[in-house]
Amino acid sequence: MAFLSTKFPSFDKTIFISLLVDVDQHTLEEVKTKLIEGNKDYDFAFFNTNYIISKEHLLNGIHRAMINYKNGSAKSKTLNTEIILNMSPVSNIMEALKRFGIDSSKESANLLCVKVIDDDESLEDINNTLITNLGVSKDQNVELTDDFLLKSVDVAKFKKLYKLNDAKYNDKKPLQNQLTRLAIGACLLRGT
Amino acid sequence: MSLDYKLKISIPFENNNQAEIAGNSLRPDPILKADEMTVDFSTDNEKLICYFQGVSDRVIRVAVSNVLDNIKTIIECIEQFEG
Amino acid sequence: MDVVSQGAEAVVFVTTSHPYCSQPAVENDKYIIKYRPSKKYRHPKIDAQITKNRTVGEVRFMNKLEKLGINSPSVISADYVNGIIWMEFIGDGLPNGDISSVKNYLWYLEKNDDDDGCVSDEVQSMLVAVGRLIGELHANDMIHGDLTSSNILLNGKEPYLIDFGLSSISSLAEDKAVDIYVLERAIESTHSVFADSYNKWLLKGYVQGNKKSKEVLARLEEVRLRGRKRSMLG
Amino acid sequence: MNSPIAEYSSPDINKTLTAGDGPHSTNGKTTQISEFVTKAGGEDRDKPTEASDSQLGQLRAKITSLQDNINVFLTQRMKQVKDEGDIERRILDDGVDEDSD
Amino acid sequence: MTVDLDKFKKPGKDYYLALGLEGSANKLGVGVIKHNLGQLSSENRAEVLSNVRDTYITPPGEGFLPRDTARHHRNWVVRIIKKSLVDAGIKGTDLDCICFTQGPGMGAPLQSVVIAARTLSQLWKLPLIGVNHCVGHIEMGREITGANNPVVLYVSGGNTQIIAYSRQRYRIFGETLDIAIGNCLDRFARVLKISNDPAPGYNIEQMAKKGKHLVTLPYTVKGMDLSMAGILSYIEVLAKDLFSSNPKKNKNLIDEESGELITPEDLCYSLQESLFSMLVEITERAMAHVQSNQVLIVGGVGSNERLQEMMELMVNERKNGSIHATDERFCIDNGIMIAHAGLLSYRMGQINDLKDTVCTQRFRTDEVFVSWRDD
Repeated sequence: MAFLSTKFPSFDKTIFISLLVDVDQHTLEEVKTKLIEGNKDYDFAFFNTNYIISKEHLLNGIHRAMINYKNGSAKSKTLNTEIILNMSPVSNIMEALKRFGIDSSKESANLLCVKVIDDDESLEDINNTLITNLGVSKDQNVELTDDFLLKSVDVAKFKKLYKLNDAKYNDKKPLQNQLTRLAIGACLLRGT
Repeated sequence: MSLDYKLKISIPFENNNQAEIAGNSLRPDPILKADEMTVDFSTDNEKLICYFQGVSDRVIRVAVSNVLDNIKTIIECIEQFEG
Repeated sequence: MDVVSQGAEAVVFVTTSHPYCSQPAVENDKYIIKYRPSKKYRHPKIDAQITKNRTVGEVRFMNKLEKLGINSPSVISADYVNGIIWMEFIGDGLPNGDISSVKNYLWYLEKNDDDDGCVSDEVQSMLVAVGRLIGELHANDMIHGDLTSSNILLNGKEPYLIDFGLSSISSLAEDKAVDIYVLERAIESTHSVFADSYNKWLLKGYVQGNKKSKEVLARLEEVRLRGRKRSMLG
Repeated sequence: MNSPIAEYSSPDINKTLTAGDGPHSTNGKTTQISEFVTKAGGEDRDKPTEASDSQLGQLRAKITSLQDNINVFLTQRMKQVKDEGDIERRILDDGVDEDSD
Repeated sequence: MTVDLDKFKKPGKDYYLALGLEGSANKLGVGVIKHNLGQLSSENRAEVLSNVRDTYITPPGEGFLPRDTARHHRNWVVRIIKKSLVDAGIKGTDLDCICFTQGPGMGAPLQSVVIAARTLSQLWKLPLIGVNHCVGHIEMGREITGANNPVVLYVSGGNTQIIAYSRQRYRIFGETLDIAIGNCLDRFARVLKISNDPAPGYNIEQMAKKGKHLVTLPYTVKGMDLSMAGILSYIEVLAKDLFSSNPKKNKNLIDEESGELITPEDLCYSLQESLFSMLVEITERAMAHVQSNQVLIVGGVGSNERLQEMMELMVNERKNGSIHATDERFCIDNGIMIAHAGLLSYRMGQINDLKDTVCTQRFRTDEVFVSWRDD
C-alpha cells in the first residue's frame, strides 16, 4: 500500500497522490470511459508518467490549479482537468490531456492518480477504493519517487515538449533539478 | 567675413551715471552669432553709444531691436526707481 | 515569515516554508515571497493591469534568465492576480546584518572602511563582474529596466540580478543604453563619492559581457547628453 | 532735449536714422505681439506703459520710434538684397527654378 | 544644520530683505522676503512680504512663444516690481540683495528680466544673486511646509524630476526621459482646444473631475525615470479621432463596461490618472531608495488636487509617511521663491558679479552647490 499525501500551507485541502504501475490497456480504456461518463468513483486527475520530471513538477501543477480556482481564473470545468492543464506548457486542454492524461496507446502504462480532498476524508479508504475500482493488484501500487519519474521520462521528448532544447545546462548540477526548474517556469507562463 | 554693415546708435540719458548703468546692464550678455557680428557699448558724457558691426543687415537687425528693447526696460527702471 | 525589504512596489518576505513541496530542487532551504500589494492611489483598472503585467513580466524574464544560465533566482510559483511570486533565496548577510546587495555592501565599506577600502581591487573585480552580468543580459536582448545597486545581490562573490518588474525584451541600442544610464545615475546618486570609479568598472565589465557593446556605448553618450539637455526648460 | 540717433553705414550707402518728428509713443509698430496670437482671438494686454512727460519718459517713446524706423529700414534692405539675389539667380539660372532656400 | 548663516550680517540690522525676480517661463513673478537673523526654524520662519505675479496667457489651442513671452515680461516687469515693493511696504534701498532666475528656462524671457535686475542692482547699490529655478522651488517648498529633508517631486511645464538632497547637492534620482508633465498636459489641452486661462493644466483638472470612464493608456516607467511622449501621442490620436471637426472622421469610442460614449472629460480623467500614477510610483521608488518618508511636491502641476490626493494615499501606506505641498501661491512659478533661495545664498556669501549674471537655458539642479545646508 503506497500513496503520498501533502498539504499546501495556504490551502486547507489535502493532496492525495497514488501511483499504479503497468496498468493494462483494457483497464486504462475503462477508466477513460468512466471518466467521460462522469462516474463519481473516478473523480481523480489521472496522469501517465511520460512527461512528469519530478514530484515538485507535479506538485507545482496541482498548486497552480488550486490558485487559479481560488482566483476564479481557472480555464477548465473541473479542478482535475485544471491540474492536468497546469502541467502543460501549452494552453490547449485537448493537447494537455493527450500528453499528460491516461495513455492507453500501449499494452500497459503507469497511471498516476491525484485527488484534492477535504481534511476529514480517510486517505487509506480512498486508496483502497481506487485500487478495488480499477481492479489492479496491490503490488502495482508503488511509492512515487523522483528516481522513478526520471526513469519513466524520455528526456529528449520532454525537452521538446517544454521547448528546452536551447537552454544552457550546468554540468555540475543534477539534470533532473534543472529540468524541474525550467519545466515549472514553462508551466507558470502557460497562457500569459 | 568682414563686418561691413555698421550701425552706431546714440542714446542721450540725463547724465553720465545713467548711461554707465545702462552700459553695464547690457554688456554681460553674449552676442548670438558672435562670429558674424560684434556689439560694443561705451559712453560719451550722458550718451550711451551702441555700436553694431555685422556681416549683413540681417544679423544686425535682430541684435539692434533686442538691445533697444532692453534699453527701454532700463530707462523705465531708472525712471521709476532712481534715488 | 519575515519582511526582508519593503520596496516601493513590493514587499519581500523570507520564509522557510515552501508553497507546495518539501524537497524542492533549489539549493537554499529558505524562500522569497515577493508580493505586489494593490496600490490605493491607482485607479483599480490601472492597478490590476500593472500588478498582473509586472508579475507575469518578472516571471517570464526570470524563466528566460534561467534558460540562459544568467545568475538570477529561480521561480518557484506565481499568483498573477494577487501579484505574488515565490522564488529561490539568494544572497547572504553582511556583517552588520543587512542583505548583501551591492548597495549595502558599498555603503558598509563607506561606513566601516577607509577610502582605499571603498575602491579596493576586490570592489573593482566585484563591479566588473556586475558589469559583465549586465553585458550578458544585453547580449541576449534583455533589458532590466530598473538597474540600481540594490537590485544586484551578492551570493559569495557572485553577483545575481533581481527585481524584473520593469524588464523588457529589446534589441535596440537605445533601450540598452537607457538601461545603463539608469544604473549610472543610480550609482551617482547613491554612491556619489566613488561613482566615477564604480561606473568605469561597471562599463569595463559590460564590454566583456556584451560583444556588441560598441553601438550601445556610442548610444549611451547620446543618452547622457540628452539627460543634460532635458534641464533646458524651467 | 537731445534725441536718440543712429548712423548706418554699409558698402553701398550711408544713412542717418532718427526718431522722426513724432508724436512718439511707446507702442511701437514693429514691437507688437505675434500676429498668430491676435488671429487666434487673443488680445494684447501686454502693451508697454505709456510714456510720461519726463525726459526719460520721452526718451523711451523716441527710442520706440527710432526702433521702428531702424527695423523698417533694415527689413527693407534685407528684402532688397533678397530681391536682387533672386533676379541675379534667375538670370544666371536662365529660368531654371531651383528651390535653394 | 550647523551652518552659520549670519557671517555677512549688517551691523545693527537684525534681519535681511531680498527681492526676487522670476521670468523663466510664461509667469513673471516678483516678491520680497524677510529672514530674521539665525537659523530658519519653526520658530523663525521666513516672512513673505509680497508675492506678485502676472501670467502671459495665449488663446486656446496655442502655446506661448519665447518672443511674445519676453515681450510680456519686458512690458510688465517695472509695474510688477513697483507693486511688489508697495505691497511689502519697503523702498528699494531697504533691501539687502536682488535675486533673479538664472535658469533653466526660456532664453529670451530670462534675459528680459535679468536686465531689470542688473539696473536695480546698480541704482540701489545692491549685490545680485543668480538662482537656479528648481532650487528656488525646493527651498521655498521646504520653508513653507517645514519638510526638513524630503524627496522632492518637481513637476512643471518644463520639468519633471525626482530630487533628493545628499552632500550639499540636490541630486536628481529620476526624471522624464522625454517631455515634461506640464508640457504633456498643455499639448493635450491644445488638441481639445481647452482654455489657457488661468492655465491649461487647471482646466484639465476641472474637466477630469467630471470624467467617469477610464480609457487604458500606455504606462511607461523605467526605474525612477518615466516617459510621457508615448502617452501623449496615443491620446492625441484618440482625441483627434473622437472629436474631429470633420463629422465623417468622427469615430466614437465606447466604454466597455457601461457601453457609454467616451467624453473629453473622460480623456482628461484618464490622462491624469495614468500620468499621476506614474509620478506617484517613481516618487515612491525614490523614497524607498533613499529611505525617506517625506514627500514634497513643487512646481506648477504640484497644485493639482488629484495628484496631491494620490500622493497622500501612497504616503499614508508608508511608515511615518508625510506629504507636503504648497498652494498655487508658491507652487506656480513666483518671485518669492527666487528671493528666498537667493537670500540663503547671499547669507552664505555667494553673490554674482555683473559679468556672471548671464542667464542660461540649461542649468541642472545638481550643479548648484547648496552651501546653506550641511546635513
